Amino acid sequence: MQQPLLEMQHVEISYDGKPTVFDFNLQMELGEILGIVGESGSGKSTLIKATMGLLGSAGTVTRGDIYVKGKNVLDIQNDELRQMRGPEMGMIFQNCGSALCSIRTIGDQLYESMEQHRAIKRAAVDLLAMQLFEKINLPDGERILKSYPFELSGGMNQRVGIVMAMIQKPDLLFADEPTSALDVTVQAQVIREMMAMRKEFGSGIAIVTHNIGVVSYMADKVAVMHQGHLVEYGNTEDVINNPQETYTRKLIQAVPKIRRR
Amino acid sequence: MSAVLEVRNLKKAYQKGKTEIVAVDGISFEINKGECLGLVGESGCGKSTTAKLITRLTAADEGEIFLNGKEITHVNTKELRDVYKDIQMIFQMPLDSFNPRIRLGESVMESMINQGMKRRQAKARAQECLANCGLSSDFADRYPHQVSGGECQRASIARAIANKPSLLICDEATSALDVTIQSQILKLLGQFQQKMGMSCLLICHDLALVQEVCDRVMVMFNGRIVEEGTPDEIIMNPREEYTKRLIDSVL
Amino acid sequence: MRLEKSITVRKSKLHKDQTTIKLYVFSALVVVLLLIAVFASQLVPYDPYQQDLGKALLAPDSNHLLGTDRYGRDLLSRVIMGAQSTIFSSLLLVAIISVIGTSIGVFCGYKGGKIDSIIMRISDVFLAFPGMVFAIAVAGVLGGGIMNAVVALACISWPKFARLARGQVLSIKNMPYISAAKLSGSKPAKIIFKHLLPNMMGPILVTATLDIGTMMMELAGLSFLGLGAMPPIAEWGSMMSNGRSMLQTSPWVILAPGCAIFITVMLFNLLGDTVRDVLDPQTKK
Amino acid sequence: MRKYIGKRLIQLIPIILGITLMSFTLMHTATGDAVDALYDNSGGGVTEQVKAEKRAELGLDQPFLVQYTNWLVGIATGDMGTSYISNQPVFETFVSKLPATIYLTLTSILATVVISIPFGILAAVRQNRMTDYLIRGMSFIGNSMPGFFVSLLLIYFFALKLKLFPVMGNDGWQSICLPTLTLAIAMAAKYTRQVRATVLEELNKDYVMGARARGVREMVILWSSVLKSAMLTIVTLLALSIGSLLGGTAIIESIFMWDGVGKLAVDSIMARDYPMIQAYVIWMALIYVLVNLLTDILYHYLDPRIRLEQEG
Amino acid sequence: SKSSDEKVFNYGTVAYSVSNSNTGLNPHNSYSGWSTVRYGVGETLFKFNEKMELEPWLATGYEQIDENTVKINLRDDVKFSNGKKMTGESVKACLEDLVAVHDRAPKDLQIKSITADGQSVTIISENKVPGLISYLCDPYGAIIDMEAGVSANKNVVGTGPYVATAVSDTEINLEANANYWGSTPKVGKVNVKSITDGDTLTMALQSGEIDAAQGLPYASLKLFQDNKDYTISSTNTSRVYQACLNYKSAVIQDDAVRKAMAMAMDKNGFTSVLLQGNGTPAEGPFPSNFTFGGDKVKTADYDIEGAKKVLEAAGWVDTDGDGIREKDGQRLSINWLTYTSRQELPLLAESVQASYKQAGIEVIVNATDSYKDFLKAGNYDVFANAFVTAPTGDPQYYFTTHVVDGSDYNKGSYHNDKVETLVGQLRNEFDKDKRSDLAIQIAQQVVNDNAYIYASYLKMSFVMKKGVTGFSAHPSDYYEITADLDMN
Ligand SMILES: Nc1ncnc2c1ncn2[C@@H]1O[C@H](COP(=O)(O)OP(=O)(O)OP(=O)(O)O)[C@@H](O)[C@H]1O
Ligand SMILES: Nc1ncnc2c1ncn2[C@@H]1O[C@H](COP(=O)(O)OP(=O)(O)OP(=O)(O)O)[C@@H](O)[C@H]1O
Ligand SMILES: [Mg+2]
Ligand SMILES: [Mg+2]
Repeated sequence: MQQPLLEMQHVEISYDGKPTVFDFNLQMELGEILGIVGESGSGKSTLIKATMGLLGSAGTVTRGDIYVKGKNVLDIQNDELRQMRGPEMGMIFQNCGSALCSIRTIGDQLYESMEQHRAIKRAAVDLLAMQLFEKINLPDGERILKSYPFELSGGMNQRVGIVMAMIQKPDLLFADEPTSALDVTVQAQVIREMMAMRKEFGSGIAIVTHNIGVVSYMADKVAVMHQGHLVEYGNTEDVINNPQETYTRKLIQAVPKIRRR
Repeated sequence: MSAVLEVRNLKKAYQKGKTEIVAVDGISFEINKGECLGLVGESGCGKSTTAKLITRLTAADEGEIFLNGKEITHVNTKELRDVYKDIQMIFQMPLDSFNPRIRLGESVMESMINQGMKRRQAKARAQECLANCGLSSDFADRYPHQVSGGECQRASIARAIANKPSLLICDEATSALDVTIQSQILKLLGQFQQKMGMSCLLICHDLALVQEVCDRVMVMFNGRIVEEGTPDEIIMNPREEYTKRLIDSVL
Repeated sequence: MRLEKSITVRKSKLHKDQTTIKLYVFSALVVVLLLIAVFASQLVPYDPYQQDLGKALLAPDSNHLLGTDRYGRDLLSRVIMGAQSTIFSSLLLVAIISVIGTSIGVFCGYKGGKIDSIIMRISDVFLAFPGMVFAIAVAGVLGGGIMNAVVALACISWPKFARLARGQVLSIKNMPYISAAKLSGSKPAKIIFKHLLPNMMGPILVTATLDIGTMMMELAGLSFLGLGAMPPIAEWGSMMSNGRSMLQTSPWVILAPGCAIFITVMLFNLLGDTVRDVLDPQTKK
Repeated sequence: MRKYIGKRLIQLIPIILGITLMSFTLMHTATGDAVDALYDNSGGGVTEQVKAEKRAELGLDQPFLVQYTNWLVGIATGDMGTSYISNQPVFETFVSKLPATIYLTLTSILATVVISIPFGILAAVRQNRMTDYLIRGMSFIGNSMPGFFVSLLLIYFFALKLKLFPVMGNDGWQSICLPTLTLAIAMAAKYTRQVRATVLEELNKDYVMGARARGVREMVILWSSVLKSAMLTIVTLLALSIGSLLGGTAIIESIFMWDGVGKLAVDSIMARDYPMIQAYVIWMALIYVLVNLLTDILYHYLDPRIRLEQEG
Repeated sequence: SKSSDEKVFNYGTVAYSVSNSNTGLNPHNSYSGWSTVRYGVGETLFKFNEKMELEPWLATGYEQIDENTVKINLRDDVKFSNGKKMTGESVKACLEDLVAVHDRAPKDLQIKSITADGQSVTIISENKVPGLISYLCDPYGAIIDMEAGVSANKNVVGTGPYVATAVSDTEINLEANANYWGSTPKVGKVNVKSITDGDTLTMALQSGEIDAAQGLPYASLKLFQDNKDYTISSTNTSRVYQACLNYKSAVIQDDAVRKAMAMAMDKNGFTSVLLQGNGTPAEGPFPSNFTFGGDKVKTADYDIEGAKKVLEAAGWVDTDGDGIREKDGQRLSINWLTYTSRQELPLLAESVQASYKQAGIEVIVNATDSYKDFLKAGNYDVFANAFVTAPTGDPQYYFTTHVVDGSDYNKGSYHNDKVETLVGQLRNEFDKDKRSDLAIQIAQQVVNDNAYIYASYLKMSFVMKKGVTGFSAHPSDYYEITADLDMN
């Protein structure tokens, strides 16, 4: 029997003693793509941060357990968790620009995070990164690598963040609104690249997005969140075509549709 | 129809070492009263830079900007403050645009207090704006790092509309919002547009959204405006190669 | 499927509002210290200036809790009395230089351009100018006295804060939230006070509180130029330097004012840290 | 860059002119007479006539602007004059004292950095825990002890009791240890706190979370990102310290009989030895301008958002 | 025991420094002669004994030919350290250079001409100079070989037991002079180290880095006093701590105030407690080593009550109850100017401040090393300083610099007709006893006028490791390292 890639059991997360996410249960298999949609402020980022162990001092998982590849990430040692971050579970931030150190070049930071997990040459990292940049329509990779985050546009920073997470080929990739700052052409490329990664390496991807189009295009399963609760969970088609909850229905109705001809 | 904003031949280049990056390359356009102008284009094509140039947060290398017929390209800091009564902007990165040491409510109130409004009044108005954007009153007492990305963006919108500007520049203002909230906000902006004749420059990636709310749309590529027209014209009948690609990519 | 395990319950890291408690405690202690300084003459067990050569250099005992100095004066009384001149003059000095220096630094950093260059070069001149020459000149023109010492030190110490503040401003002033404040129509003054200063206060506050100790020493050091405290004024820095040769024979003479300085420096630093924490929302509720 | 450096070096000229004129003016108008000082020194009786002759010999009877101009002309022709007290050439005397001061400056800055950065980071990482309180406590002690007291304690324990180092003098590496430590303790006390404060500030920033999410080691985050950001403040302060250290520390120099420029400067100032004072003033101006130039360049490397060109 | 070559004597002193103007060994420059003589490199023609009486040194004696002429006979066995013989010619050359380049000597000696004849020199002076021979004992009179001249590092060739191998502003390295005319030096090498900080000096002695120290702080002396590992050699010197009263100040002009001030100074407390016994209460300007010093001059005893009465009688009363007396609306407050580079002076100031307060006099102390600026500005009532009153063993120097009209150190503008006449007589008197007599009279008058208040004489101490011998403090403060120095 294969171990699930991610398993959340009765997870409750509190900020300053105030619960924000309630009794959350979820399971993800290897190679699965999970779309997480929901109201803003419903706790999507919080769940991801909790799994990555990045809640900081304000937030705590007050109940429940989170298993990544069978390991309870809430209980393991700091360094073990660190080693998992990157190659085993990666994360694309909602706001990649500020998740980068503003006074070091992109190339430096990229190399640094690679080098922490395997012995690798700088040139090799640069090459890998440039290939990835190319794939998501970020030409002039050399300039990007030499740039500081503040010298790039919002979308460029976002893509840098995407590359930083994907370059490690993590088994489990969390993408927190990875494409909301990107124009649609790039968005399509990024999504294609993620799908390719799943195909090639069998990564599981949990993607948070407000774009129902993206969800229906790529996700196998969908989780809908509302005010800290998981209100609906199921196969993408089922949920989108046949929403059960009122909130889900509202959500799907509100999606603007492009009219072509 | 009178133009609220008129931009002529605006240019901006950034210096990076020895190479020069032309972010905005001689663009001209105007926005009429009560109009919503969409600005779409690939990431890094110069949209945010355009927004920053119009608001004079970055100095332009060349070109002129007229607000209500008055040239504002070279006005001094004092006059600029008057300009800001009319122009407001929603920043692309909401979190960074809030002072980390000031509560959200306070930040929203700032512009009103600057216009001479009483604190109590400003506070009430701030609450109202936040509520309009779907944030309950306790968010006013939170610090930027204590809210989610979407909540921060909503606070940023609340801040921008608090002063009822005649021109609002939205730099990807709704990209981090779920569609229910997004439609709520757009409805709100629509109201402003109708009631007060507010104009809007909507920088956006979501073509469907553009089609829904904009009166006119411009497509920007490599610092230039390559195509302009009503959304339906552009989407149903794109002329430029890039625009075609853009539309085809919509999922 | 894995078996359902029992649910783990973890304790929430409930942050008690420690900073506020600390703020109260340290403020209270500082107030006590200031009260001691203000009411020093009422609190002293003996006349701090009363010499009794017959009782010179007595080790601490029940009569003289901190012992006596070489003139037979009660050290406890002198340390208490010394709080006045020492704390007030160094506080005043630090207040002057940090306020003036920071203002100039912020102005230059914010404004930039020619004015910045010119003022920074002037601050270079002051920084580079040997303090001794300046102090002697002040002594020559204005005469001795603690206030003149404060003036002399203030003249040569403000550039430190100016540079520090300028560096901070340069790194903050391009943040988007400053742009946002400009867009809100805030006047430069408001931007500076509300947005720049609170975000750059950390290092400045730390430097200023640390400087209280340094300035005590510098003020004492100037007394040999005829600036600063003159005998028989009890002033901690001079008490220490006057007692230095007794370190091996009568250590209490130097330890008593030394401990007083230590306690004061520590209190003000702790208070400074706490104020910094209060200003920092990340450590607050 | 080269242009910028050139520009800054040219700015040196007005600074040196300004600062020397200022010291000249102050010393001449606000203080006593050099010849009086010269003869009063050890209590000998000299007639007014002898003094007047001496004044004429030194050119001190002329209006002070003339004196200043003469001095400037001397400098331009490479002559800094002779000391009033020792009658030795100023330039050579001054330069002969520099190596000791520079040596001590380098070692003590090094020691300061080596002590304060790890301790500051440690205190920040362990905020409000035992280690933090301990480190801060030590820094308060270091900050509240006058230099002479620290040096006496160090001499007492390390030279007298443990016999590890000599009490004073300048021969061999052992003799630099105590003066270095004395200076480093006071400075490290400050820097430790500064490092702690700035690191704390940085640790709260989002990019730290970003790096953690990529599995970067905590140590690496601290050293390569956090510290680099924190350096901005530290470099500013270090520059000031280097400046004042290169000006010599009279007290430490006389306690350890470390023959540097600090004591020379104080002696010259007390004796109103104008040529020597001017040499000292020039040296200080040089140092500060160069150190500031270096800091500004360093600023640019530490924080690329700060543009050099804006400042020139 | 070690042979003399192996013996190295390390000597730490606070007295050798640039700020004392005595660096280098060229006696013809400023005060460097003190170093020449102190460290055994040079010797003068005559010297003082323990009682400050003249004795021949490089000379064998002198004859006063007439009032303006003196003939000095030289020893025949003296060689400079370079082996050259000291002759009348070499002494003449040396003295001629002295009066040509030195700043004080020409005025002191008033030499018109010098003639050399074999092993004798004859000096003819401009005016009558009764103290000529004493002046020649001043270290500037050290005889050096002018042919060898002065080296770049300010080294000279002298006749003393030691030869300098290296001279710098902070250290002098000496080696025994193989050509020394007297007894062979017992120590092979001597290093004189300038250690200006008292505590460093103390600890250097404790750690054994130096074998002897001069100028230890009083507080440190205690550490060595009852310690069998060290010996101390002390003597009274003519360095006196004195307060010069400023007659330009209205308050000071009041005789009663000066009198009260003299009576209210606790000299005993000052010397016994504050100087920890390392000083002697002073009456007049000269200590008891001199025939004209010590208790030959009488002053009022320490008497606070008496001082109060004097002030009371003169109309100074405390009307407002603040403990300070007033008269005609004038507060009895005096400005006490002094400096800190002599450790005793601030102590004196603070001690006086307390005892005067008891008598109802307020003292505002200004202890500053830039005291010269304040002296020049003139806004002070008392200037307290330290002064070597009889560097040449003769009283005239002190009086001509301190008490006569317009003299250099008469900072307080003291004037007394009687004193003027007496000093005039002293200038022209050759007879030793009569000179002593005059000196006593003048000093007594000065003390009676309370123009100067003498607090204490400095007791100078050398502290040395046990086993160091032949190293003792001399009242003149001229002689430190001699051929007798030995280490066992
Ligand atoms: N401060 C800066 N220094 C140097 N180059 C900059 C700077 N700001 C922006 N640029 C460059 O200018 C170009 C346009 O940037 P801009 O932020 O306007 O893009 P954008 O259209 O808003 O993109 P996005 O949709 O990704 O936000 C980009 O190539 C960017 O790298
Ligand atoms: N540090 C914090 N302290 C207190 N409350 C917080 C903190 N961070 C987040 N919250 C609150 O927790 C809730 C969940 O936040 P989270 O960031 O997970 O939302 P989200 O689902 O990612 O929303 P969005 O789509 O807007 O990013 C929000 O209501 C937010 O206000
Ligand atoms: Mg989120
Ligand atoms: Mg943008």
